[in-house]
Amino acid sequence: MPTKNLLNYSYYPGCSLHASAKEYDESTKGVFRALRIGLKEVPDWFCCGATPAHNVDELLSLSLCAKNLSLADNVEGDLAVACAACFSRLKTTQHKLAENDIKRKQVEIAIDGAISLEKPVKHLLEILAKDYGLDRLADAVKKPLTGLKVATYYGCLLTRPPEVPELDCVEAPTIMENVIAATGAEPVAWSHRLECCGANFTLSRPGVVLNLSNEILASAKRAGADCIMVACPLCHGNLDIRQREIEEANGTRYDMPVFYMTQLLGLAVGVPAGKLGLESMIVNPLPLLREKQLL
Amino acid sequence: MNSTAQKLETSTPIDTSCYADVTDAIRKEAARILADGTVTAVVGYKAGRRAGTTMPAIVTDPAEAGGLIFSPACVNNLALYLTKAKKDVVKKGRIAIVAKGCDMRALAGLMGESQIKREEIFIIGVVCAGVKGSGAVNSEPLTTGNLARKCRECTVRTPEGADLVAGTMPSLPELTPVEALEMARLEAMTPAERWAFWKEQFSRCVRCMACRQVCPFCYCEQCLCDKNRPQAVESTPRPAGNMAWHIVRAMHLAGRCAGCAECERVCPMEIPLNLLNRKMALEMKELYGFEAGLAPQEKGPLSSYKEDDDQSFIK
Amino acid sequence: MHETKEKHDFEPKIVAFVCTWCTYAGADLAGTSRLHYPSNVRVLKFPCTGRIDPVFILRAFQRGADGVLVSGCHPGDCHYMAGNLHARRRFAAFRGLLDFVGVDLNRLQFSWVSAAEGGKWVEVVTDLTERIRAMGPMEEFKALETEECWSGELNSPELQEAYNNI
Amino acid sequence: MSRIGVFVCHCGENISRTVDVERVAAEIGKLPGVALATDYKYMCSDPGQGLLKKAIAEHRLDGLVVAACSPRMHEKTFRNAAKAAGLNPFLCEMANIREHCSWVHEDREEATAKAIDIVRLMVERVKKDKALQPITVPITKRALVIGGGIAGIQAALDIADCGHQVLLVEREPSIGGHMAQLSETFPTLDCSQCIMTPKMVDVANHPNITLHTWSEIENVDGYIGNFQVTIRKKARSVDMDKCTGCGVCMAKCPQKKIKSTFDRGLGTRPAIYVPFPQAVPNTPVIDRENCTYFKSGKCGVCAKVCGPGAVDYDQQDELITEPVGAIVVATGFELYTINEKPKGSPIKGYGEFGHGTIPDVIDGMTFERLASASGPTGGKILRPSDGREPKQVVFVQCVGSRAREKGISYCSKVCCMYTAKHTMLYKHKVHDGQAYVFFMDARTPGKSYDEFWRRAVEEEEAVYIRGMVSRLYQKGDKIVVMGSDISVGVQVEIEADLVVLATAVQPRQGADALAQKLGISYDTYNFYSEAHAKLKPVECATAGIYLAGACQGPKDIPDTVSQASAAAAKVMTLFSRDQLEREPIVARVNERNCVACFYCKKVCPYGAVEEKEIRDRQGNLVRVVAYVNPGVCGGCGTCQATCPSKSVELEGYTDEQVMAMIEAL
Amino acid sequence: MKNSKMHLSTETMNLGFVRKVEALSGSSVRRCFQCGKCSAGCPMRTFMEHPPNRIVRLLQLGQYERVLAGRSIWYCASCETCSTRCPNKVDLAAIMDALRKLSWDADGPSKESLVQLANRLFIENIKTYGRQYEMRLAAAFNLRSGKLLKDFMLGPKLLTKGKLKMFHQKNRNISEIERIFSRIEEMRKKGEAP
Repeated sequence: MPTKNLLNYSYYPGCSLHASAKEYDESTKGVFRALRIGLKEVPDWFCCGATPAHNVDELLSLSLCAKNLSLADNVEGDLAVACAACFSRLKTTQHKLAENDIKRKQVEIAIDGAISLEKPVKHLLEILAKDYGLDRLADAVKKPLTGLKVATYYGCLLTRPPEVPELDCVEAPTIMENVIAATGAEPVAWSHRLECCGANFTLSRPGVVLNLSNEILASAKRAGADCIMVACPLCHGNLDIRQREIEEANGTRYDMPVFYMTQLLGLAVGVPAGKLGLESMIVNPLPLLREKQLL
Repeated sequence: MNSTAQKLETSTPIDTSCYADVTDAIRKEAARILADGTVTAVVGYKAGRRAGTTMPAIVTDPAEAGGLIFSPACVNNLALYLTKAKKDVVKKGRIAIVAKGCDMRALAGLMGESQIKREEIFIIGVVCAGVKGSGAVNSEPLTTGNLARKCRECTVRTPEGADLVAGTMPSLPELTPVEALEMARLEAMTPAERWAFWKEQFSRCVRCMACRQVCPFCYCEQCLCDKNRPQAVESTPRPAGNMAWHIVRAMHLAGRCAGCAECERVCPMEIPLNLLNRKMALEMKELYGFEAGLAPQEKGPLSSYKEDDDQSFIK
Repeated sequence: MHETKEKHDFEPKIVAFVCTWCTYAGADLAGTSRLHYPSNVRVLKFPCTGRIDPVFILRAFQRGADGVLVSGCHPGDCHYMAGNLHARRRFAAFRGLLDFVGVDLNRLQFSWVSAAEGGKWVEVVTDLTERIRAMGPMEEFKALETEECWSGELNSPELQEAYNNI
Repeated sequence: MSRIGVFVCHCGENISRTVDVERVAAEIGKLPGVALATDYKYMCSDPGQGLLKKAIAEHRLDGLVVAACSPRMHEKTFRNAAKAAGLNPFLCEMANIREHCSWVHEDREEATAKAIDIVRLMVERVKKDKALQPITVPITKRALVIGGGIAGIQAALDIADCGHQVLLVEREPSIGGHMAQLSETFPTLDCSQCIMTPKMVDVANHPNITLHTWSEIENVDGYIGNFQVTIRKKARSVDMDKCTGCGVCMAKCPQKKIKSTFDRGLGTRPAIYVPFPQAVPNTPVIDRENCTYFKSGKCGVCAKVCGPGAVDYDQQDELITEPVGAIVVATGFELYTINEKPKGSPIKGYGEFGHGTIPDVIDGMTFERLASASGPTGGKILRPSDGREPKQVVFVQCVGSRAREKGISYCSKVCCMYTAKHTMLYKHKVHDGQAYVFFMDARTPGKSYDEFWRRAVEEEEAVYIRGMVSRLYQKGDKIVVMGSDISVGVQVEIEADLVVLATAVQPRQGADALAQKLGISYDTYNFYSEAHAKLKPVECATAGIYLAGACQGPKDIPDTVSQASAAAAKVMTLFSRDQLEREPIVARVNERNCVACFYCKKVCPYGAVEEKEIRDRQGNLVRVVAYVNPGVCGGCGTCQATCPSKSVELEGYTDEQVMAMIEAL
Repeated sequence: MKNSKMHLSTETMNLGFVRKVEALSGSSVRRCFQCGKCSAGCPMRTFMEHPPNRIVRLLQLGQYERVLAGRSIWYCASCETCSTRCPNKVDLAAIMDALRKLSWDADGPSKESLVQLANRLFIENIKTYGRQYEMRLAAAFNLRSGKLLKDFMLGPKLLTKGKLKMFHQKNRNISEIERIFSRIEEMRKKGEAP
């Protein structure tokens, strides 16, 4: 294939992907390589400020994101973002600064430079479903995930507020289902795919997380899902890392592997299992994958 | 203005040998249709009193048809004789008219405005390699140097829709589109510069009204600009009234003017009036895909509308 | 609560040509809703934007208007079915002409304001007034009014010679 | 020199609070041609008008300017006063210093200066005013009623009972509208069909009513007293004269599984059908989209079984043109759906309620069909999904209404009452069931309305929860309702068997298109606009067209019926005269100057311009000029703006009048 | 205070505070007509003493002490369910941000020190390292909150999974970050930024 057909993106992994979500980073790179999509990490990016920053200091949050956006300008291609929280912050920053001249001026002073809002910021889902295309994605599948029932979990930030991410319908999105269906897996219909997992309370108020995430796990189980698929390291942290705690606190047992979207995609498009960081998952997915003959 | 622009170009002679054939054909046809009663009069050109000039002629006797000519000096748009100069023409019957391509456009426009009926006229179309511009010496042959400005960008050298077309077109040398260049120069200016340009031009206007007199479309019995109850446009030649007069005139001709540029030719103060008309024609074409005078049309661009017309300028 | 009024060096004269069914009614609604806008505008009522002759706009500028607003019904809402649609073409052409003779089109605003859009009327009038205020007075036509004779040189050699020959 | 009288009104304090009216009068008094300038507290009051009349006589005034409110408000009042005092009414003008000045400006100095300007312009205009004589036009005493719901039926019956001919046009195969779909009506709980069907039969039997069902308005020309209406009679595929209404065709039609729109998709009907058994006329229509014969050319069963041979597959749409003098628009409403938003619509869907994908989440009208004795379940409340009787029913009010973010900010007016009614109907039918209602406010202003709602709460034990619902989702065979009770301040979760949404009342799709054909105005939601919110609530701004029912805004049945009768009364008032006086604001041609380019004819929206031949005494054609038929001219003035020589002038808005104002700027 | 009588007068209704909230959040407070849909869908409602709709109601009445006194605003998860579903487009999530900022700036009477502490540490971490290092963040939190043994069992597990980095490099852009912080501080000192 001529190289001009190849897609190329600049890449903002976000803090978690270099730490607790390193398997997300690893599998993302694997999938993109397999699909021949270029991914070049923005050098020296820093934290977007996540929820804590905008929670108490909007200007700081906007400034950090604006600075990252201007760093991203040095790398060719639309900006690919893996973490739903980073994606939400970067998009919100673009939206707010485009709309509000006062805030724009303040941020300009804070980062001591011009603000650039032109570069499209895209979540991996958008890249795979829209830029790359579902048909091409289906064609690229080497090992269909037939028989795997997946509960697709959007969490709260991927589609909200409606005017910002412009990713999909805010209340009835289908993009995750479409992507996973392209691999031959079966997305289940379930009720809690847009509920909040407790996200940033994981440190300060883990009790909250145990409560909210429990409902999500229960709903997925009720719907007959084999596993949950997420596109956000915070959701993953709460659903996977804290799953045992949740089970203990609620006296129940889920044993529900929680995959990053790219881990499942990686399996389907032929990324070697060893390069998907499956061993990093707290809830061991291997029994499930063996049972479904996906390994 | 015209002369300086023309000096830019080295003069190359233009082949006008066909004009003899054209003259011949006009004379024969005029004699025939007058003799057999097809028409009661022929409006054409005859030689002027000074050598190398021509003047409009109305011929009613087949014997006089031999006096009709066609030459690079036949600048007038004779369509005028079918509207307000009509009183010079015999009242009854069908009338024949000698028309260059550019004159044909005016005829088509007048038909669309119910001023003439196609069946009431007989059109002797003539092919035209161009006519002389203002400032040309009478004795000179037609060259790329003294060619009229409008002829440099002519697209209707062979008229269409005439009852008869006389002559065959010779090949022409490359011509500089002087007026188009001037348009581009003006469009590139800032509004303030354009204002200064037109202010200077219109300040020269003496309100002789020759532009109105010669225009085939200015056939109103009572011109809006001559009215005094109310007086919409000041009638004395002061800068304010001049500006208003030329704006109103261009507006009234928008979508109608066929581009014969007679107004510019007769202007004693050499105001480039056709630029205004040309601008309006361009607007009509860009906005509504309309070109005046290609064929008689029931409605013009400013007497019709479409639901989805451009309204990007409306808040 | 009254806001303190800002004083400006220049208060433009704005003339609005409006249709009676939509924009005039919309301006009435702004009144009944007690909305506020700058007092610079003078409203001239017409049955329809179709009645508004470009000559009026020209004359308004000549009579000292610094900005002109022409406003009527949205397409499809015309009380006379299509008057506004004819007006739309007429004014599109007229804008082109004014631009070509060098009038700054920022001084000439067209808008659709329906009988229900009191708020939009306020917005349109306020925006236009503020814009014109920032632009300053419309000097072009006023300057023409005061000029009496042609601006050509009076002491040209040709004239001098003609004078000497008298 | 003119002798103009100027009267500056205080309008109580409405004007004088911000405008120094005395100064306005004093300044205007200095203008040449002003014979009198004075101010008064209330010009529109009887003494105010008396002042004006007296001044006309005393000062021999030949022009008047009343500086007061908008001419849209009181121009008629003062022109009538002038007329009464012997002055031609068209020499009286209003200067709007209230809506356009005192109400919109705060600075007294600025407002006063502007008021002086406004009055000055008007004084200059009046100087150029000419006395005009009204135009009389004949009236066709025949009315058109558009829409055969309760509003249209009531208006048609009232007009017809008065002895005038009525054309009633209905888009559906039967008249009846939404009211025919309702089960029982609030606040009396009488059966809707029982009170509706007799009226429908009256319409069918009335000698003065011509009924056109399965028909739509194609085009409307003309003006008050003289409309020409083109009606498209859609091909029914059944000959109405031959059909006896025996119903055999419907019984034999092999295609029976088409969802019934009348039953909100709960029941089915054949391809040849009447919407409901009591339909008027009782003549079926073939749904060509679903008919096997029209789809494949095979079948033809209905034609074979029809005794009188009424089935006619070759029938074509038919256009008929009818003259009428007045039009009543009664096109009604439709309910908002929570589905995804239609393209180009400002309305957003309710994704949080499942976008209409949860089968047991229904709207109020669907509940009416469930509760109706003639409905698809025979009046039993059964869930659409599995036909089980729901024991926990949750009603949610204000779905779409009062939600500017969803595109509708108004209150739909009827939902509070019908939801209360639904809880009662439900309780009457399912004794062991429980109804819950999520609501924001109970809006029950109406005779016996609040009592009705209280009965639902106190006697029928409906649980009303003040608070809205955030989300609905299916959980097994239940629907989880996530709501809140703001009185207690807690979240409420109910696992319901059935959820009924009180969705917003909206104008009909295509209401704007019809308005454009009629030349009437409509608001941002496409509800038709009345000429005056308080004083002309049934008239359109376009003369001769009147409004009835929910096409103007959400309304319940009593309000609709009242308005329909009011519209009928307006029509009868119009028809009580043989001729109608029209304002002489029409275009006239100056034949001397007309050069017959006919640009006026090309642009006239009314086709009012004709070509007129001028002949000499011998009958020889001298010239042709334009002529404007004053009866047809609508008075827009587009001709004048287009005429190159200004040979056509719009009376009342002549160039002289306009220029006088511009010169005075 | 929670149940004490509310004396309403122009003096007791602090509308200046409300305007500040409106300016910071870019959302109207007046628009809310108390339908309660925000509270109905709020995942954190059970942890708050005031439901979200009451926060807006109290703001409408200018009762800022009552709003800031509770822990409600600190228990908002910023999931934006309320803003997304509000029929009146009241951006409650943004209003919550604004309230937290105002409370934070005033070193306010918050009853929720743990969330504040986590936020503070998080931001400090950015200032120091440019990026988040969860191990360090968690350790610091446990140290400062006195919950030394919190998540004691999780740590080693995560370490073996390679999820917690013990060592890390400083971001090369770190000086730039520090400058962003100091510029913002400077603007605030001059009163040019909120």
